[in-house]
Amino acid sequence: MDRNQITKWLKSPAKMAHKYSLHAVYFCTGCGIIEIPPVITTRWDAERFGVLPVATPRQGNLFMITGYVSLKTLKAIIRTYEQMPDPKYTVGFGSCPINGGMYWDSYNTIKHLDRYIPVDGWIAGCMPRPEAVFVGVTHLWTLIDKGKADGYLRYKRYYAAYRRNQEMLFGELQWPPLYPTEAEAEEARP
Amino acid sequence: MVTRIIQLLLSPLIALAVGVLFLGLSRKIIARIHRRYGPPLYQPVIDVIRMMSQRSISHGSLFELGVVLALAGSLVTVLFIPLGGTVICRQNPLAHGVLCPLSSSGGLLVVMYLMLFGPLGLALGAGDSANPNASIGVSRKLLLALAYEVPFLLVILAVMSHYRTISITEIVARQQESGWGVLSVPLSAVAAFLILPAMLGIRPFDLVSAPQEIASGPLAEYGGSYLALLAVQKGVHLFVVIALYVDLFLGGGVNLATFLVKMLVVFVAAEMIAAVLPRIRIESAVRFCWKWPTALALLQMAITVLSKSV
Amino acid sequence: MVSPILLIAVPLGLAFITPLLGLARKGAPRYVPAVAMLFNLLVSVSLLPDALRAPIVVRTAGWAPPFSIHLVAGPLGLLLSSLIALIGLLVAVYGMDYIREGATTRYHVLSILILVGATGVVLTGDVFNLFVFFEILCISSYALVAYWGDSASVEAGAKYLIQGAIGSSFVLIGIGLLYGAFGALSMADIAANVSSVSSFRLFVSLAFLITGFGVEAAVFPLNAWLPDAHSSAPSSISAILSGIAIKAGIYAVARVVYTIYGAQSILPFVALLSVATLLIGEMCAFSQNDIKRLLAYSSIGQMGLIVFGLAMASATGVSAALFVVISHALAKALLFLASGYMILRTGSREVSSLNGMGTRMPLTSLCFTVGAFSLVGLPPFVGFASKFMIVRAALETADTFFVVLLAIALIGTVIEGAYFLRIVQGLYFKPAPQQAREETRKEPPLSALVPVGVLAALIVAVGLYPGLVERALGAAANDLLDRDSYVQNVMGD
Amino acid sequence: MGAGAILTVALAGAGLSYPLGLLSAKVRNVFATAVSALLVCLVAAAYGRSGEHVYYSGFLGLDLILRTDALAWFFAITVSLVGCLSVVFSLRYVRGREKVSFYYFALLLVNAAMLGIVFSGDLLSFFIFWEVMSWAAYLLISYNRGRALYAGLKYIVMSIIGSCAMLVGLLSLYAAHDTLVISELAERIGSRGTGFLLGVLVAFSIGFGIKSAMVPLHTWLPDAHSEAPSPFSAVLSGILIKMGIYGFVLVMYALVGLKLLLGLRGAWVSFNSVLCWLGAIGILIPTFIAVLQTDAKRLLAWSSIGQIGYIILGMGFATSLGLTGALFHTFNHAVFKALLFLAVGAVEYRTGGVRDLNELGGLIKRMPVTFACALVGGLGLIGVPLTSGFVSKWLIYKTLIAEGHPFLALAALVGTWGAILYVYKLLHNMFLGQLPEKYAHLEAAPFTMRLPLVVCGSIIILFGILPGIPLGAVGPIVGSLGLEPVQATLTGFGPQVGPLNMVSIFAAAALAVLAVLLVLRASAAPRRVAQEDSYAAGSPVPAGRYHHTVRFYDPLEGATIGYLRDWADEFYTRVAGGARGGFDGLRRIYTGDVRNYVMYIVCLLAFLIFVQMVWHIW
Amino acid sequence: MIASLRTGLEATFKGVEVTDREDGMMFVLAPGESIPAVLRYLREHGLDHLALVSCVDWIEEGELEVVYLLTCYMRNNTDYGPEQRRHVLLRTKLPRESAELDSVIGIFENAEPHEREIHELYGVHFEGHPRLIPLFLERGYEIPPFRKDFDTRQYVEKTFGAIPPVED
Repeated sequence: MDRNQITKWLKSPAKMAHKYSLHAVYFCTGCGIIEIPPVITTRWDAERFGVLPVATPRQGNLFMITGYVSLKTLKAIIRTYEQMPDPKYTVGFGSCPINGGMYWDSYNTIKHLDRYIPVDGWIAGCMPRPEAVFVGVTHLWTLIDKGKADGYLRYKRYYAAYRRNQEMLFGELQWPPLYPTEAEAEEARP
Repeated sequence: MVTRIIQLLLSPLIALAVGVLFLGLSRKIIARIHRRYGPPLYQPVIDVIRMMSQRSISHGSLFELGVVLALAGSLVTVLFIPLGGTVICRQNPLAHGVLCPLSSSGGLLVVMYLMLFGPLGLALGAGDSANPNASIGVSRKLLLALAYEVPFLLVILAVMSHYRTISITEIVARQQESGWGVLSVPLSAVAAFLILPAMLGIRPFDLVSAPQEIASGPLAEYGGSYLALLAVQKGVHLFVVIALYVDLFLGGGVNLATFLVKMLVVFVAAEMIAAVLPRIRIESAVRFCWKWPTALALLQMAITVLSKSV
Repeated sequence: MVSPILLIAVPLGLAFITPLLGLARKGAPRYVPAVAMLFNLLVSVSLLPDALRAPIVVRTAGWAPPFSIHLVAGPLGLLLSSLIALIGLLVAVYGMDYIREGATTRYHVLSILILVGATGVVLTGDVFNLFVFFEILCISSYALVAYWGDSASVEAGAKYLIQGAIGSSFVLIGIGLLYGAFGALSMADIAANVSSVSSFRLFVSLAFLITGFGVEAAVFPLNAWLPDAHSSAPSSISAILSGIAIKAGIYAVARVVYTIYGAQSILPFVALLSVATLLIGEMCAFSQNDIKRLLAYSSIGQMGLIVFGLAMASATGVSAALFVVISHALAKALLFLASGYMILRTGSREVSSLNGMGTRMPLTSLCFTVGAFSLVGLPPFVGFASKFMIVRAALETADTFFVVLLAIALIGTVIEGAYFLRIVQGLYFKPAPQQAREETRKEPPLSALVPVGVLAALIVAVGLYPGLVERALGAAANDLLDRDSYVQNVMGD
Repeated sequence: MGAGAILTVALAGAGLSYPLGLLSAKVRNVFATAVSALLVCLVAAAYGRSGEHVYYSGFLGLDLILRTDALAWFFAITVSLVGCLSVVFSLRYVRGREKVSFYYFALLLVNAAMLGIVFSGDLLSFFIFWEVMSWAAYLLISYNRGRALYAGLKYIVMSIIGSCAMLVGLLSLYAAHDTLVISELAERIGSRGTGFLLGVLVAFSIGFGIKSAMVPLHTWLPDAHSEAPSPFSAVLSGILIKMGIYGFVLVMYALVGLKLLLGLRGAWVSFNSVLCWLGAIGILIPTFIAVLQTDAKRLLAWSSIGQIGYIILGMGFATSLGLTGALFHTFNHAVFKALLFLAVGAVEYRTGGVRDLNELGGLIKRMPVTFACALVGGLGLIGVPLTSGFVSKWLIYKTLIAEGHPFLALAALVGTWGAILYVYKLLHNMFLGQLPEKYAHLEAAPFTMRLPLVVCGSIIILFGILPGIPLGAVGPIVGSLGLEPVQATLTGFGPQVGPLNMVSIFAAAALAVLAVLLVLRASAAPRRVAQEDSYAAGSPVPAGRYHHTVRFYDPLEGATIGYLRDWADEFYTRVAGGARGGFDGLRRIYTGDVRNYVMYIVCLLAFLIFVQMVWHIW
Repeated sequence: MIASLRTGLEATFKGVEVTDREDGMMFVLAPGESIPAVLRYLREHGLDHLALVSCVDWIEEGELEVVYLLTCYMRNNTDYGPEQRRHVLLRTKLPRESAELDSVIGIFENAEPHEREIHELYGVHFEGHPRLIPLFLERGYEIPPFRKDFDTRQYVEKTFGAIPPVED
């Protein structure tokens, strides 16, 4: 918690600001939502670390996916992720987004979240307790510090692969690609 | 001439700083009332820096112009409000520790008109964002504005006819000589305090940017640097309204320091009430604003007009 | 200097020759009324200037004293006779092609007789002659109302006959009482010594005369015959009836009240009656959907306005009333003539059948609009000038009774504005009814367009330059009001 | 180039336009535009000229006089300007419709009649041109067929009632002073006591009130404006209403004069205060009704009634500040309302007659210039600083507060906020939000339609920043009406009138906008996004109407629970219905049975004799 | 009410087996074609609430069994005693390959989502159903997932296994 070190602020204000003002857009799927209220209210109070729930993805920079991801929810998650402004971080809660968890053999849930959208951090646990969430947040701080929380850059660099995976799962998507694919990039460039 | 330019630049900056500080203070007060620590006072500054570094989206030139219009309007309004103007301010507005740059070149009427730039700019910008949540938010904002304008105008007219002038510096000076506005036009002061949350857009009346119902209303599509500017605008608007309240009813500040203390008192009082009240619906907000505050303001107006004419 | 007696003698002569001409050449009778009226117009217009200086009195000694016809061609008489001649001429030209089937010669003879009757009423100075010419007028109009011969027109004619007959008998009783009291029949003679005898019996004769002539003058309770008569008569005849016949009735009442009895004091009562006529005429016209009945009711309304003008007993009031006489005659004749061919073309008298006429018969509809605007009293037309004069006269009397009546009268004009302008809207802005027959496409023949056009041109001309008729109106008003000069002129020589 | 020349050009232009139209449409269009443009130049050239000359002596025994002075010039320039703009606008608007030469004839005739009213020196020619204007407007209102017929009939009936009242007033003046020339009347007016004067003023006020849609007499306006063709509704609510205001000013100040006007004081209510209270009510109720309208032109019509309330309020106070404010607001409102109606007309032209605010949306993407001008017009209507509306409203507020009428000031200020609501509703529902599929390929408004919009917009901004120019024209008027004119510098008002410096506000605003823009440019450039990429809780934007316009201010209806209705209109329609029923009842007396008719005749005779026996009337 | 029902059913419909259970539940087995008629009959006789429609996959017999559970609303019946509280279970057996039934939306509107669900997850086609579009599932399946012969693990391996991780 190096929030009050002025030198760090002067050196890299953007990074520090991103660390201590994580406005969270969270997707309450499955059992995840039960853990969020204690995190943001009086008992554990995430606001003291600058974590604040916000209404629309346009305003946030942290994207919490709490619980198993069914196919219908994945569409909404991809849509919301693409609507968030650029430096954005994603955190997967619980074991289901990691490898499918106890729904490992279910036909309706996806197994590896990071094959469809980039994920910066995972918080293991079949619904992690608020303390685990805070550990995750502090770990995210260190990732941001070290510049490793670059999910949005990976999404941009490997967008074709991500898009291909999404279309393999859903067939034709109802919204245009976020970044122009190579073909469009060529004829746009000259 | 140089001091004049410094003053012209100083008051908007003070408004910015104090406004943003008040935003942080409000979050701290709400947290303390919830018996939790809450973010540090400078949390809004961090939020603004973070948002400025994000790359937002835009729906069109009016979408951007709306934000600019809103913030510019609020900043210009600050110039016309004397901050800490004393009796000296009338003779020598450039005296030390005193800040009333343009308040002599346009009275209360101009301030009231300039105060409509904020909501109008945001309304136009949100309208262009082609999101129904924004349109619903804007229609609520304008309706709420219509609701609180009736008592607010009554209050201002009562003050104007009480002091027989439309320039704020005159009112402030008169109050410093013969007692605060709260004592001479008490009912108007109470009525104004009743509609203060509506004008500030805080809890009982924050139905305009209600995150749960309409995805933060007009701000639904705003992100990144626009959201930062709008947060700053909310702070400056906060500052303007409370400064106006202090100038009209609490006799303005002998100098800048006392002025800011009075503003702090008013703000903390309003915030305390806001922290514990639930959000009310737009119909009942309109009906509330046209019932109690208007009745009080009308009563006070009648008293002032009768006492003046007799 | 040709004598006024020709105004009556020549048309009468021509009227009797027409059947013979009819035997000689089949088409001849169509032109006789036009010739007669043209002659009348020329004569009366030529006599008008010197009549303005002093009324021309003609004494035809041929008959025994009580029945000696002596004409008093004063400015009022000649003005009205020239108006009658003008309207008669235009209607005669219109009637040439309009009246095709039925006994056309009979139609032409009777139309001349109506016009002669009217001219006679206007010019005569003798009470009994007044009755004789009045009878000629009424009887020929009974016949012409029933001209088409279908059940509705015959029934209307019969009703008109009954009421007219009662009216004429009242007039006869009145004249009898007068003759009993004074032993003389010349108006001037009676007027000279009426003041000596003012008994109740004299008032009874006045009442009889007023009611008798009132039937023809379409005053409120007596005008029940007018809507049926005007709507079932052929359009050219309704033009004559509205334009001239009613005016002759009103002239007779005016002459009786003003010159013979000098009964200025009953005028307020007459004013009340006139405003009642105005209101009832306009109100009944409002929800009519038969165009000719609507025009008939509106004539009743305008008559109310004229009588209201006369009832003011002031020079400006009477000249304003005469101005309304002229403007109403022109406008109402125009409306009847124009709607005549529209009805002929579409086959139905419904107001809705007039919709969309603006595109199919543009010139006629334009003239119709000019007539309607003039009747409502909109500026560049003659109706405005007359309405202006009426209001000015009423306000100049500075008598609150007349100002209140004026306010009520203006309400009548508002109602009139409502229904006339609704029809004008229908003409131009409503689609034509589906089953409008194809041949309604073409304009009426030249013989109809010329009179309608002339009338419209007159309305606009007199509207823009009222000075033309103003001098004549002033003299006519004095002629009516100034009893002593009338008596002195007639008795003098 | 006196008034006579201007009038002959105007009337000749109107007269010739119809025959030329029969020859060829092109010639007529060019001719109409040329005439209107020539009129504007002629009127402009007549600035500062004053004088009277008889143009027709002996009409019904009276001399008809044309007079040019500052007041006449000020209204004439408004009339000719808005008239010219509407003619230019209608070149494309009415192309292809039937009866087009009739449309130009009637439009030019209305403009000519209004110029006639303004330049007439005596009340008779004033009345004649007034009536010509009424029936020409009636013909134009019913031009659109269908519901327009009802609107036209309602308009003409109320105008006739108004003109009857005026005729009575005018002629009672003539009966009292046997002259109708305004200058002569002004001297002799006082001779007949205040009761007579009050009666004449009330008669005139009924006529002018109906024409200027003052509140109790306004019911024809919403129908007439929404049914008339758009260029004509611009003329209708831009300048035709202002003739009522011109009439008020002429009669109250030029004819009756200040001293007598203030003398008309009852126990504690005077003619002026009644007028002001009517004006104040005229601001509140129509503005709130306008907020709830869903048809664009009906909304603008109600807003016109509201703004007329401002003008009457300003004019009611016989102070120089109030009168200057009222006259300046008359000019401003003519320009705003013309601009807004023409903008709605342009949208209506492009979308094929759609005016319902619930169906439009997102047109800013297709018609940006129209939106920009409509925005400027809307801001002017609200009275936002840096637009001319602000200066005129500021003057009116200053009088209200200086005269110590807080409740009237409240009505005016709340009216401004009501204006914000309905202007925003108009702009939002038509131009902002999602662009519906069917308007995706809408082209912008044609040039001849955009030109008037841009001209009006630039006038608003120019006179907003430099109010000195129009106030220079208003000054001599106030002077000629017996009040000392307001000292206005080029950029605002001196200290004694109340410190207002538009250029300082403009500079401050420009500085602030610049600063904010710099901050914005410093941050990362935004990513322009299509309208489909909008937040919809994770799901893609639904193809249909993802757009909130229907029942835009619904809670206001809830809060006012249906009190916001046009009570006057309901009352008048009930009266008219009752009258129509009465007329049908009356027709029963003509029973069709001849026996009754004979009985009527005999009854009259008996009645006559009875009256004589009882009252001896002769 | 239930006793009289039993005799009534057997009388009006042939090929209908009615068995009473001791816990008060009545089983009615009816052929597929007569289902709408039976439901209408039951509805007229007081059972006006279709609680649920579900399906059982008897893979051994090669049949799909569609089950309709009917009870009655308390508010519609004045004398709501123990007699009314009993339930009726209407069952039909359909061949697994071509499971085909008539839609009962005409009788009970609330059956619409149930039928869509059974169609989606068991592959039973409901004739006359206005909108047989997918209700829960995002993707198409050859074998409807709730059928016993649907091998989830093999399906998961085939669909999700095929999705390559992004980095390589």
